[in-house]
Amino acid sequence: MAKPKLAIYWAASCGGCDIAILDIEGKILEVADFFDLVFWPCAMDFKYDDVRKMQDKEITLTLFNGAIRSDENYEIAKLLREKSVVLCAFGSCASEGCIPGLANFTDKQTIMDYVYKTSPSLEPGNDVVPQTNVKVPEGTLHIPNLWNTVRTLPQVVDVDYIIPGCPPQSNQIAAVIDAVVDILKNGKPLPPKGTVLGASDKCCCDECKRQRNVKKIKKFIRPFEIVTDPEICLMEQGMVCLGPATRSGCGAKCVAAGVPCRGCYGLPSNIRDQGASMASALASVIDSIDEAEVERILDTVADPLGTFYRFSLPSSMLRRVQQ
Amino acid sequence: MSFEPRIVGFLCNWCSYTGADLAGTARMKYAPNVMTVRVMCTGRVDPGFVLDSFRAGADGVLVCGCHFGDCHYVEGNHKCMRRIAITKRILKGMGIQPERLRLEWVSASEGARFQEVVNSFTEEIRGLGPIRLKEWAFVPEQVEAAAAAHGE
Amino acid sequence: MDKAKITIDGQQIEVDDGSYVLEAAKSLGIEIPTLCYYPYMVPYAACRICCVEAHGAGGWSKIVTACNYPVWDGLEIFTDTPRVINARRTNLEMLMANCAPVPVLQRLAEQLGITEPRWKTGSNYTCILCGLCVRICDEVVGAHALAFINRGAKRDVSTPFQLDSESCILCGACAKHCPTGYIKMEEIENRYIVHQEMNLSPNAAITLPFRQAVPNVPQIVRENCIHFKTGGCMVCAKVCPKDCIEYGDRPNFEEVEVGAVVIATGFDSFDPTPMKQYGYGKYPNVISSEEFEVMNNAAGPTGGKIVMENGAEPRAIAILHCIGSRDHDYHKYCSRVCCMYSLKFSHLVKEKTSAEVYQLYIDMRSFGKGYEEFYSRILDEGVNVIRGKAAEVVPSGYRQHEEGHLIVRCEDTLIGKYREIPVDMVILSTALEARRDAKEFGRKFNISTGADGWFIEAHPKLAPVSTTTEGIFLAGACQGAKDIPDAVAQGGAAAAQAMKLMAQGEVMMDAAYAVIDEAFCSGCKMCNDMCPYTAISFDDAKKVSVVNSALCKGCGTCVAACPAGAIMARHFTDEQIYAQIEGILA
Amino acid sequence: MSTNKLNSPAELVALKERLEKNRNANKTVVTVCAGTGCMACGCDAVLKTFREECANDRLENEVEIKATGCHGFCERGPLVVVHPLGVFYQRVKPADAKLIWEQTVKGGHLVNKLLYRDPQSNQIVKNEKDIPFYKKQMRIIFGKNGFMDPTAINDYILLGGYQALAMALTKMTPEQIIDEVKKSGLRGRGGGGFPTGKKWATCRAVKVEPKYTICNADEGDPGAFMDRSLLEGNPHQVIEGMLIGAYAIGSHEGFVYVRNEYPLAVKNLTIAIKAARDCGFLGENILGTGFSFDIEISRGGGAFVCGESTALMASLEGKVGEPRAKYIHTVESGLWDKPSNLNNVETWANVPPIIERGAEWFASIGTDNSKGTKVFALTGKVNNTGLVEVPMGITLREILYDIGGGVPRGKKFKAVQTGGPSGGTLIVETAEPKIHASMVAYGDLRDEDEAISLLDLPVDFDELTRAGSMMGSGGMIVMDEDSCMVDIARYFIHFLTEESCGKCVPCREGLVVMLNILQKISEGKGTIEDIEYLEELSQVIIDTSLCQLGGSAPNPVRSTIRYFRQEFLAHVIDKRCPAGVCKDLVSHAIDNTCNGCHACLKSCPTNAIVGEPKRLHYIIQDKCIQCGACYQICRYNSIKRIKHGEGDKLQERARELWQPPLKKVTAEVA
Repeated sequence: MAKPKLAIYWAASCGGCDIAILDIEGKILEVADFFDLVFWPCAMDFKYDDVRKMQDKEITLTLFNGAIRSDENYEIAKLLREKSVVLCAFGSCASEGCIPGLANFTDKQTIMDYVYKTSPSLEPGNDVVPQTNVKVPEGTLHIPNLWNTVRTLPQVVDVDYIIPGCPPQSNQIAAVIDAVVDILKNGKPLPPKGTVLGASDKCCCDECKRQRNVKKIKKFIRPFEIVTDPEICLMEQGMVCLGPATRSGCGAKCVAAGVPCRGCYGLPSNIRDQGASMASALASVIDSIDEAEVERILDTVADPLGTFYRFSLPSSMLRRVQQ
Repeated sequence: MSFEPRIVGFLCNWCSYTGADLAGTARMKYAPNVMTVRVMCTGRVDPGFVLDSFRAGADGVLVCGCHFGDCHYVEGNHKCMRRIAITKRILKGMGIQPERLRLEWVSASEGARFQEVVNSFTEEIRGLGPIRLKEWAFVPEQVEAAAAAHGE
Repeated sequence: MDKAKITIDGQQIEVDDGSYVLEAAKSLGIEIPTLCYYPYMVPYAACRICCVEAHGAGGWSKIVTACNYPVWDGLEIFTDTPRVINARRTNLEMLMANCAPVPVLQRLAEQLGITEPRWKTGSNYTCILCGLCVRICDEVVGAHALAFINRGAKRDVSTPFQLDSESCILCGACAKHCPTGYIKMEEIENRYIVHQEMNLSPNAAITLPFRQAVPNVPQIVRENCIHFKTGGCMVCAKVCPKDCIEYGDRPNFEEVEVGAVVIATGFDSFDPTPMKQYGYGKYPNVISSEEFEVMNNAAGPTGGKIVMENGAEPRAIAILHCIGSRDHDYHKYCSRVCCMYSLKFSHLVKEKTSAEVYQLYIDMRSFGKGYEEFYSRILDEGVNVIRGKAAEVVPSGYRQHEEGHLIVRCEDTLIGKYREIPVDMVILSTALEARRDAKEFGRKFNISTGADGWFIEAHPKLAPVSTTTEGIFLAGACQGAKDIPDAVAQGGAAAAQAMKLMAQGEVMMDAAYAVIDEAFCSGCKMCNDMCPYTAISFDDAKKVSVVNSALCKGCGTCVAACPAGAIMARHFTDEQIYAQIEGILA
Repeated sequence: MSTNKLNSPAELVALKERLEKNRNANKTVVTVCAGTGCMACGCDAVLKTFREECANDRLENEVEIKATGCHGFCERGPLVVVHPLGVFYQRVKPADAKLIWEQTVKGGHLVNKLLYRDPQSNQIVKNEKDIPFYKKQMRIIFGKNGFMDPTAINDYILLGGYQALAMALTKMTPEQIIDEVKKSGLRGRGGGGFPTGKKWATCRAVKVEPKYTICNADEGDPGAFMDRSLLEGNPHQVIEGMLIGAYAIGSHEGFVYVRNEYPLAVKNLTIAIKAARDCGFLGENILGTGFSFDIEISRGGGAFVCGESTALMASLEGKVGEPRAKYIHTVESGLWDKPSNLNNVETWANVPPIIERGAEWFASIGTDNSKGTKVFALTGKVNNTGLVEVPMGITLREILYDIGGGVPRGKKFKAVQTGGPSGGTLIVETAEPKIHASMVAYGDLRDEDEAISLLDLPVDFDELTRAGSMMGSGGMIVMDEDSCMVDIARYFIHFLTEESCGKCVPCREGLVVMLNILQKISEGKGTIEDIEYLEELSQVIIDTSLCQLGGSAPNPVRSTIRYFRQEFLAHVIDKRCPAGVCKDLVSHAIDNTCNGCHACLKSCPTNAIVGEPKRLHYIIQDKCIQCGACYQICRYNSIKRIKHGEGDKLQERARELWQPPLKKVTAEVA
């Protein structure tokens, strides 16, 4: 029997997800052994054309990481959707926008201006700005167009499963691979479409070892402002910890290290907007019934939107800022 | 035709909803722009509801509850007050005027006040104009057309 | 202890060896006069009035002081020999020669047959230096705030350095035991009318908590008790023949589990001090209705006599209605009971004094059963009723003899004339208002208060004793101003409601309540403190929060607070509301 | 001073022997009395001069200069005795010290002008013991004073000190000691005269620990200073007495309650206690016998009442010095409610001689019920004032004339007051008629009014008490004809009123009443009833007072009325003060014997006396305040004290009779 084909792709992402795949250590050999790796631009030299030449649904499984923010990202997403039986949004960028998605707080023009014209690291007077089409003697050079709004993979193509995390934890990847192998080898049924793999339905607090109690907050503080108590819930110590509004699966490693959760595993199944949910919870535990004081306390939250929507802006209810 | 704002109103069951009822039974005329969602308490109003209303096309959101101290659930309105405060910050960050979200205390006996609140809020939203969320939905055709244009 | 047989004036008695002659004589009914003896202190033997003649074997005899002469077997005592009498008389005369004619000496002089001391030295001390004050402060109270100063004829009783003592605990024991009145408690409230402090009894350390207390046993008031200030005294324990005094007793807090609570916390009386125009707190003879009640009480400070500040009977009294009631600046509501109690006051005044009574009212609201009849009776008794709210009370100071009297200014609306009524005393019929801690108290039971502070009933007509919290009922004036019959009726109704719950044995629940989905709850405890009804608790075994649906009122605050969306408000689920939003904006 | 601790009686004996061996019997020792009396006369400067001279001449090794305790003859201070010659110098000035140094110490000659001259025989007396003042004395207690430096324990040991203690601790049981003291007949010298041995025996019998031994050095009687002198001059003898007493009663803690007005006594006693401790006489395991005892000094504030035992103990406890009833004796329940044996300084000082020389020897001195000697502080109108130690039973005559040297200025003895303020005044002689003329008219004759002279009264506890006075602490104030008995009574009652603690009514109020009455009498406003009142009040105060201070307070009044009733009657009936003291009853006037010497004029504080020199002087009656200054100064007896208001009459007459003085007028006065 021919080996099942595996494709791994990165769109707008940092590459961390690919490294996370390699982080499964010995298991990678098992993967190589079991799968026929047909497409992994990060690791090996493949051409888009090779994929285009494939039959529809020839690839058994595609792990797609990275957000969609250019014509190229979109084109390959569509291509892999066509060629794959199962398309997995792999990692936070693909599933909810992640850090690249923070671009939705601004627009393309501002970004281009900053990067190519006003950034302090540029030589003054620089006006070389990339163009999508540049005519040169040899012909026209084409650069894929950057979108004004970052999209998530599920927003642009049909996605079968989601593996959250920035990046997904190696042990979770290994577990997913084991499950896939199990399905393929033993003919187990597939989980229902849309299932979040490599994570649980509960939130980060489920895995957090810290003691939790009544939360009453008079002032929000940032991690560098205090030496944290290693035993007590960070939120009770006044930090904005997104743990309660974040899917569990990561093992609550950041929190164990004394750094509040930033929410990379995305929103749990039951809620619609991670940022709004967190904001609501946070507002609930503010210890004041005086409006002016509440405002004063809220002023102590640094960059509320960036905090609440760090990973989920493109997939949030409003998706991007309105000008 | 002039702009008719669409406003979602979250009214608490015990005070404001009854107040609205009173306004109605008292034959007080007020702007029809507010479409009400009854909740048991303003404490039930999740910021998500507000954001979702704007997503769904509302031009303004009005939340009405009992006066402080009168809450049927003791202090649900205090919690609401805090949540609305943070929601306004989110709206502001998202580029939506926070004035489009208003929190008002209307007791069961304040039909007149309800009338006044609805009317003034409607007028305010009318002044602010409609909002249309830009690039909210992903429209493949638009993207592809643009790509084609670039690809020349 | 060894016993000693002694003879006193020919009577034999057997007493404990080493006890004192005075006690032995007392038990025989022989009264030996003394000025410095107090049973709970070490005998001091300073006054020498208690001297007696002691005879022993061998025919010797001498004068000894009975208070501190220890008995021994075979002792013979004579208390009335000429030598003894002479010694007592002369000693008393010596005292009288130097002291003011204080009653205690006069009485003793009479007893010993002295009409006038043979000598007078010209000094006129009130203090007889019996030392009771110093010793009681030292031995019994333990405050050690008093001592003798100087010596000899200049001896005096004083605090250290004759300054205000820091050790003094103001117990007053010295003043109480001073037989001559030399020591006085500085009287701050030397008045007949006790303003502010509505005490029915002086602040004794052992007292009944209040009249008709159940159980009707005295208790020690720690704040007033010397023992709890200095560790001394304990005289009550020595006096009590049944050993009932227990200093270790403390108030106990007992937790009782109940299914229903009837709240009957009553009302506060309106403080008329802010209403400057009536001069309450400024003119001593302007008193509140509650103070009048205290004064009228037969067990009160005046013994039920209606008197002015200076103790004289008033010649005219004005009773001003609606003080704080029906007043836009204070309480808009009618306090309902004032008209009738004001009428009662005028009846009492008429009964006890010959004073003229003026009632100044807005509307006479005598609506109850038999009330109007009482009003008529008051009118027949010659009470002047003036329709018109009093404008102000001013002192009458035009002429010397009018000093201390008051003038009430008002408009008599029935005759349309401005009037000035001279009176001696003004009674302000103050409003009933919600207790100042009602709001805080209500929070404990999750019941709300209205704008006036009264507790809100579930429905004014259909559920007048119930509250929005299941099982909590209201009775009496905590729900609104009402008079005794109404309060009693409401109390009965509240009790019946509570009984109903108990009789049913089960509780009907509202369908709208919150549920936590264990699968999604990860125990962040965000919601636990959120619930005003403490319906949410934490299941330590499962590490999830759970909602007690019987306690939940379905407000949904926790639902909005749950960041994981694990809580669902039945009938108001997220899906339902989002669907509504979607629907209305479609 | 030895810092070597003595661990056995044998070591004490050895030390004494060593000291004796080292002593050069022929070494010249100059002793200077450094008692308070001499100190007041300037003995410090004398001592300094001697030391300087000694240093100048580099004779430190040959001559010893010693500051000793009181010699008793305070009248003649500062006193210097040069041993071994035994020459006694008196009233030595610093300049005289130089003379003595040159003449006597270095030259061996006498300095005649500084020797004592007997006023009676006009003979010069060389040695101390030959002076009449000392001749009749028997100095058991004060004997060592003149030979030792009170701050040098070795001096005391050399003089046989602490031998009695060693004997008591090693050769006697406590019972034997008590027995010995009982046999000796020693009675408390503080005033009460309670048998000391009996007191010790009672205290020993009480089975409560700890027991306290207390020395009462709160000497409050005006004029008495024997305790002071003893503590200043020979503190070791008191310490030794206390040690023996403590051993006898089984006590291990002792206190000396001394008034803070005695700084030198406190100082010397402190030094002595430290020295005794260093030598092993105080502290743990005394002289290796296993007996432990230590003494603490407590300084009193000087209240008269604190000399009373219970008040003293209250004061020791840190409370107000107030007596309490003594129905339970202090030997059973005293200081801190523990058995406490309190004796007076002089009593304690008597103990070592008794132990050392035996009860028989002590009992051989004195009368039947009063054994041993008694120290009196002889003051007042007598030539030789000072401390005199005499055997019990000596007559007043011997004390007053032989030792005291009679009344100055040829006045007559009138009375002697013994026992301090609470003591009585005894008639000695009187210039007044024995029975007042008016008394017959009132039919008020009493037994006591029989005129008696008590000059031959043997002085002991019982005789004095019988005569209406008491031994007291030993104050003896001599009064001459110029003393008014009403005034004396008033003075003492006033003192007692001031010093009464004020606790009990009779003492506090009764004395005020008495004082009031006496005041009235001395102002001439008294009545016959007032005298009766005084007697009645006296009886009740004595009967009912809480403590002995009150119980003896009326003594001055009782005894003066008893012996000088006529003088009281003169005040109340004639409105006349026979002694001319009571200012309201007397006028001063100058009679014709005045020779215009001008002395009185200069002495008058109010310039009431006028007159040209050598002319008759005249007292302006309105200006005279009857202070008596002129009376005291007049050498010609020309100032007369007469009945009030009669001054001008006398002076008118004097003016008529007066003649200019002859050239030599002084002859007739002498």
